[in-house]
Amino acid sequence: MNLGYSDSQQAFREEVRDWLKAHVPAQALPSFDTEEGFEAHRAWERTLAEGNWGMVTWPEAYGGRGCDLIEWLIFEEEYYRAGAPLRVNQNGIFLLGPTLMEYGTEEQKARFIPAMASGDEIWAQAWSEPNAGSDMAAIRCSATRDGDDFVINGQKIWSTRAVFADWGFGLFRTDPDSERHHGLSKILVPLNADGVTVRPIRQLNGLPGFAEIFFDDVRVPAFNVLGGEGEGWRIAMATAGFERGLMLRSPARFQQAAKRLVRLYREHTQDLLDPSVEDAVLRCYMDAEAYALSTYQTASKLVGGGSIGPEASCNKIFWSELDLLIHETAMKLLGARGELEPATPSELQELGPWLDGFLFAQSGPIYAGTNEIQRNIIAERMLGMPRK
Amino acid sequence: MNLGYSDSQQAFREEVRDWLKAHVPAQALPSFDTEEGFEAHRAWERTLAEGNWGMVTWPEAYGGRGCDLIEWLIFEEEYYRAGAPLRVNQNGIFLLGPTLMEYGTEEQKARFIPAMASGDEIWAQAWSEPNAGSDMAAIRCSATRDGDDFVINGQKIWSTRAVFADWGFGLFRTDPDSERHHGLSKILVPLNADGVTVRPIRQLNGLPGFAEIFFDDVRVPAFNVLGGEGEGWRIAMATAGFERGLMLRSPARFQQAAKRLVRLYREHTQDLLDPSVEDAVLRCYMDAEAYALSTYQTASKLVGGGSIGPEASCNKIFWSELDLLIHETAMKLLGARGELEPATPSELQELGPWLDGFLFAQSGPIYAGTNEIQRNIIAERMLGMPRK
Amino acid sequence: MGMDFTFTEDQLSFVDAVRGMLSQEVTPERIRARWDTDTGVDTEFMTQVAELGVMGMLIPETLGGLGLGATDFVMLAQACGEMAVPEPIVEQVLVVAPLLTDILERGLGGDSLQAMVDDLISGQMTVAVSHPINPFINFGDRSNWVLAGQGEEVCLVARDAVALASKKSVDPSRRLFEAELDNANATPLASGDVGADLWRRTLNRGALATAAQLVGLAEAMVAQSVRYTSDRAQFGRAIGTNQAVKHLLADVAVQIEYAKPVVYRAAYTVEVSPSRADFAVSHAKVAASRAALLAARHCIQVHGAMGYTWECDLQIWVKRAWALAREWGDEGFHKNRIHEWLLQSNALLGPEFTFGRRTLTDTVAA
Amino acid sequence: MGMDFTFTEDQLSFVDAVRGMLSQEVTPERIRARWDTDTGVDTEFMTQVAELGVMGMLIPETLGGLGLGATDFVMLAQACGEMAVPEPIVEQVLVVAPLLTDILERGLGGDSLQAMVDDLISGQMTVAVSHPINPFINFGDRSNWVLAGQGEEVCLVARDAVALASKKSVDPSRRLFEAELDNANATPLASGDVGADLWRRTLNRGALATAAQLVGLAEAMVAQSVRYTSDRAQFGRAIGTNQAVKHLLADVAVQIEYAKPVVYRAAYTVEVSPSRADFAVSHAKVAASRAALLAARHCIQVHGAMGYTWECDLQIWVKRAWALAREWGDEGFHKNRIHEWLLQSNALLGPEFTFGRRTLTDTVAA
Repeated sequence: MNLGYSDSQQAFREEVRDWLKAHVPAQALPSFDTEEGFEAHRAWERTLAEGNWGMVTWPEAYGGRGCDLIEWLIFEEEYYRAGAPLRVNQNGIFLLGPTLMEYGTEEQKARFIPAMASGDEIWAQAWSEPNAGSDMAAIRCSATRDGDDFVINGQKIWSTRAVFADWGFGLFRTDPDSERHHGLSKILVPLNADGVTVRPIRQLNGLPGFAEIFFDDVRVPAFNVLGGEGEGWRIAMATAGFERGLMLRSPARFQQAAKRLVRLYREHTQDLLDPSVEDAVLRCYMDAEAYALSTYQTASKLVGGGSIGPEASCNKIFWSELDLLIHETAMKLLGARGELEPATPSELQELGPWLDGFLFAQSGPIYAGTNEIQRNIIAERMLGMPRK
Repeated sequence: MNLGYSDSQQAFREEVRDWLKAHVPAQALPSFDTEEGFEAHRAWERTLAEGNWGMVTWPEAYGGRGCDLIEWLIFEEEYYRAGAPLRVNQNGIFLLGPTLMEYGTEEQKARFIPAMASGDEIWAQAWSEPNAGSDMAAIRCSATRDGDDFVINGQKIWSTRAVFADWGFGLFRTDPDSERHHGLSKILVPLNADGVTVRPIRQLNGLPGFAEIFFDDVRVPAFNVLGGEGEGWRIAMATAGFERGLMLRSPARFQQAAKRLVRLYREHTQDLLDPSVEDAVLRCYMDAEAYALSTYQTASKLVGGGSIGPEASCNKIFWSELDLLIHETAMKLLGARGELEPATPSELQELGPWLDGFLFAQSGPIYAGTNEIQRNIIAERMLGMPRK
Repeated sequence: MGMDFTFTEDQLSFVDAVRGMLSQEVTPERIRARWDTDTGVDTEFMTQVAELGVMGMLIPETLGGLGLGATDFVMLAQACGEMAVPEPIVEQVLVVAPLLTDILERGLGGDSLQAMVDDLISGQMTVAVSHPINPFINFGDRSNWVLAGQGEEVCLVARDAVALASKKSVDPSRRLFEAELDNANATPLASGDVGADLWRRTLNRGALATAAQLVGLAEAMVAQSVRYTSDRAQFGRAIGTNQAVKHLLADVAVQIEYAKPVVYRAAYTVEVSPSRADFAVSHAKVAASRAALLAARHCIQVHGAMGYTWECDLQIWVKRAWALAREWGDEGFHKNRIHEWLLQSNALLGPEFTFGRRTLTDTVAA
Repeated sequence: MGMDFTFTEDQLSFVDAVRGMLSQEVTPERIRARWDTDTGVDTEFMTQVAELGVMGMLIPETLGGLGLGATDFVMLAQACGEMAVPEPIVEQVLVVAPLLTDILERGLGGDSLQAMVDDLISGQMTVAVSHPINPFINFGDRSNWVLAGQGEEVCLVARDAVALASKKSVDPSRRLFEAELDNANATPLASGDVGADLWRRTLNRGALATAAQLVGLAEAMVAQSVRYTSDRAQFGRAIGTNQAVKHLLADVAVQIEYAKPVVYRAAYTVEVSPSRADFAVSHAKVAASRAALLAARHCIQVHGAMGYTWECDLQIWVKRAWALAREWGDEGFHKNRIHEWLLQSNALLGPEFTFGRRTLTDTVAA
């Protein structure tokens, strides 16, 4: 056990910090759930790619730096510390990219990875369907073989980024006689293809953070099937584990929010506060750090060649409840002014991005498998309790 | 709506207060889960009965005062305010007594009620069985008709007071071919009868607060069947409602504990307290009062001839969680000295009865239907959610 | 007359009648329609409500009202929360009207105030109250007059003498304005102890107004969630059959059930002894906020992704709850009032003081 | 060497070996048997543990020990919690031995202390520590010497000069004594900054000792509850099939999972930079207490009435958790240390300070 950074890790941190200091936009970008904001974030992805900072864990051949997970954590710490923009291409670089590298053919990699890395093609995910929310295996969207093509029909929902993105990926039923998790394939679909209709879904904040996608005889080449026909479920499961969670939910994000919460608390200690606030502030700071410690522990295990056990399923519940508590506590600190949507720079200065974060935090215990489902998984797979 | 007491209600309160002031033992009695304490509590029941304060809601003919529920609440407020002893005969006077008055024959009433009221016969309950905890209908203990008698065989468990009590009552299967809640009868059994073996069960505090009762060809006259053969379930359900809960869990009990908690808090505000403590103290005081308000509301409805809806099922969860919070908070206030079992008067003076109350509070969310079962009932019967 | 914690038949049937009207007139569709209007207010609807006699309920008969009390109105306030009524009916009836009445009864205001009372009874929102505890005035642009002031100062100000800056609330049904007063043009009505007392009573009525609505909001959220989870299937059966889903909603039901009598006790106390209402009102605000905020969270949760969308009507109730929990004193303010009271060495604690707080001669000993 | 948050193979296999021995030797039956003895201690068992080399693990080789650190021992402390070992092994190894070492290394004690070290290594509990934060000494009657003192004073006192009053703990495995010192017979060892530093390090080691055991206790309670609810049937099926039961235990599992790395970080900090360990240790104590107290509550709950009985072995773990959560600083003490630190205007907050807290030159700006 060595809980200190090596000289080269330190040097890496300083390199990241210096680069971000020079490149992070001084003004916060507009939300990427607006057209303007989406393009601004795409431009930021290009800037990152130009510095080879787009995805530091990727091999150098794809514009990465071949970093290990510890370096990834350091990168993220600096990224959040610098207040750099959210990653509009997270579906691509965190979710699809690693899958492509593992299961894609050389031709597929050559076709998709460079454009993904450069931000030229931004990806939406298309997992859920109207009747397959937490029950992913209930997929009904079909992709029927027709010569060298597949013809897609059906509907996806809750597709993040789909409103403005260029491409989407998801699971489709390529074997019409199959049931549940058999007969599914992972297919990549251009969202400007004939027969694709994207209907935005507005979130609680009024912006279209996700969409429904309707497929009406959408024709894609068989080239777009990833990892082989009928292999969709296996591929999805293989890449649904810890690393995906880690990429999407860096501890640094929560630690940075907890730090802002402590500062907000310091500014308000003279107010008539709800007496539960002090306790919540302490808890948030501690839990954010606990999440980081746990992540470093797991990352160390993986870097050392180990693998992750079923205890990783605790992760989702912990960060999503932490994120809620951080934002609920901030809202308590803001008191009666907390209901205000900051519209001017001075309001944003006074109120911070807390309301928006509070709204977003509501979705944490829901997406990627509700926390109720997660508790079942922990009880059954980690603790070994009886299913039925 | 009139949230004030009438002159006669006031006068009643003062009468109760005066009598209690003159009669409540200066020294706390030993626990009624010891032999010595049991007899001391029996003596207290006799004292109450002599003043006609044993059960003020009972008719005067049975030594009561014919009080309505509002007066009952006033009585209880004064009772807890005076720090009077716990009711060792609560199974009798709160649970069995009202059932006897409603379903008993005149002969049964004459036989059992006076001895119950005087404290000469203290009652144990015998509901649960080893494989029928929260699932009351799974009863297997049998009572087989044999001439003018029933012959009882089987086992009961979690029988409160059974270690020292004189009589027990419970449900027994009188129809051997019946299932679930059919074919059950409510039968009264003397615990000194041949074939009865009482095996004490010690609680967390080491004292035998309940017992197993083994019945081995125990013969009781058919006279001891209450409300008719096969009517057991119906009778049990009819008397399992609000009034029973009210009798057993007077709001005054929690209000008095919350008051002591506030005082304990005042004594410790200079300490390095867990910051959640202040919030918990406020919550305890408010919730105890909310429980009282809700009870007065329901009592008013009943006194006015109304009936209670399914919302009464919220009651159990609310008081049991409140009782836990009160005692957990007190234990936090006591800090490192809280683990001490007070053994001397000066330790009791310093630490109060909090540890014992904390241990007892652990059972609140479990007995009389676990809080998990209660939440199912609320969801299904009060909110109307689907069962399966 | 002895203790009686029930509503009268008259009270119950009046609520039923108004509630029926509200459920017809204030649908989610019409609430959303208001969002797209400049004013956010449906004036025809306000007239309808006025015609039922609601607006002047708490105004004394001598001033043209019905002369009823807060206990007559509290369930109606709850119903306004249940229907998520955007117009500030509850505030007009329970806050503005009694403040005007207080001023008139103390001889501090003249004919112009009586005219405002008349307008209010007819459903016009001529007067707004800008209490020091609230940073914003909801629908402040609708009024010709503002009752405002700092500290112990209570003034009447014409709208023209107030600079109103529009602010966007998370709840699109609300139209917030930050007011900057031109003190030179304000007519002082009261100050010192009198002013402080006016503001204190007003704060308690405001907090009661939000508490009652919060209970109604919570009830409506649970009802919608029960419907949604009974219909929506996942893994081959209604999601409402899951124990986890049931227990999330049962927990809210328990909080609501025990917030209601607390709110009713607060209404009674505001009506009968307004000068001793601080504890009862703060308790009500805390209990109702807790229930409504838990409802918001758990009901979003059981709606799954749907609960996170603009399209789902649940957001109407959820956002109102978030806003009202902070208005007229947030949890911090109200918990601190209770804390202050509980820490007094002569506070009358214990079961015998649930009502009235001074019921026996020897109470202080205890 | 770069960041590495894993234990070595050596550390893991040593823990496995000792853990195996403990699970053989410290069964619930044998723990209950100790309750009926005068001393509460199984001296043969202590000798066995000593023979494995456990007792002197943290004592420098120059003083006759193995010269290992807190990270080498922390999982063993956790295992002692898991097995609910009644003897104060963890405290002897992690608190008493390092304090003796601190004193000897500073040249504050002489041959008599070296003799105490030798006894400790052999499994004799010759020395007890009476730290100002603890009102009681567990097994205080076993020792010939007590390291005690108030404020910044650290003294060595012979048992004869200490009046020990026996106190009854809720946990029958514990044998508490309240100590009254005869100051005339106390040998002062340190005072001022040196004494304060000795007590502070000792407090941190004590809190770490309880935190590690609390995690083990919590794990054991969950494991017992999983077994019980998988076997026990109600309504025709195992009660562990109920979502509500599953979720009660899953919630505990999450807290345990995120307490563990916090406790290991605290062990590392105590080993590597004991003078900067306050935050890490207090965090560990709070996180471990939270997990263990939640475990106690939820595990009693899923055991139903059985969980409330003397007969059920669960009580052994539950009561230990209640006791250890308060020893060496309760939640109030440790949360207040964290609060004090967070409120400093120059506290180094943020993700880059998770480890070491001073990793870059320009950190204070942030």
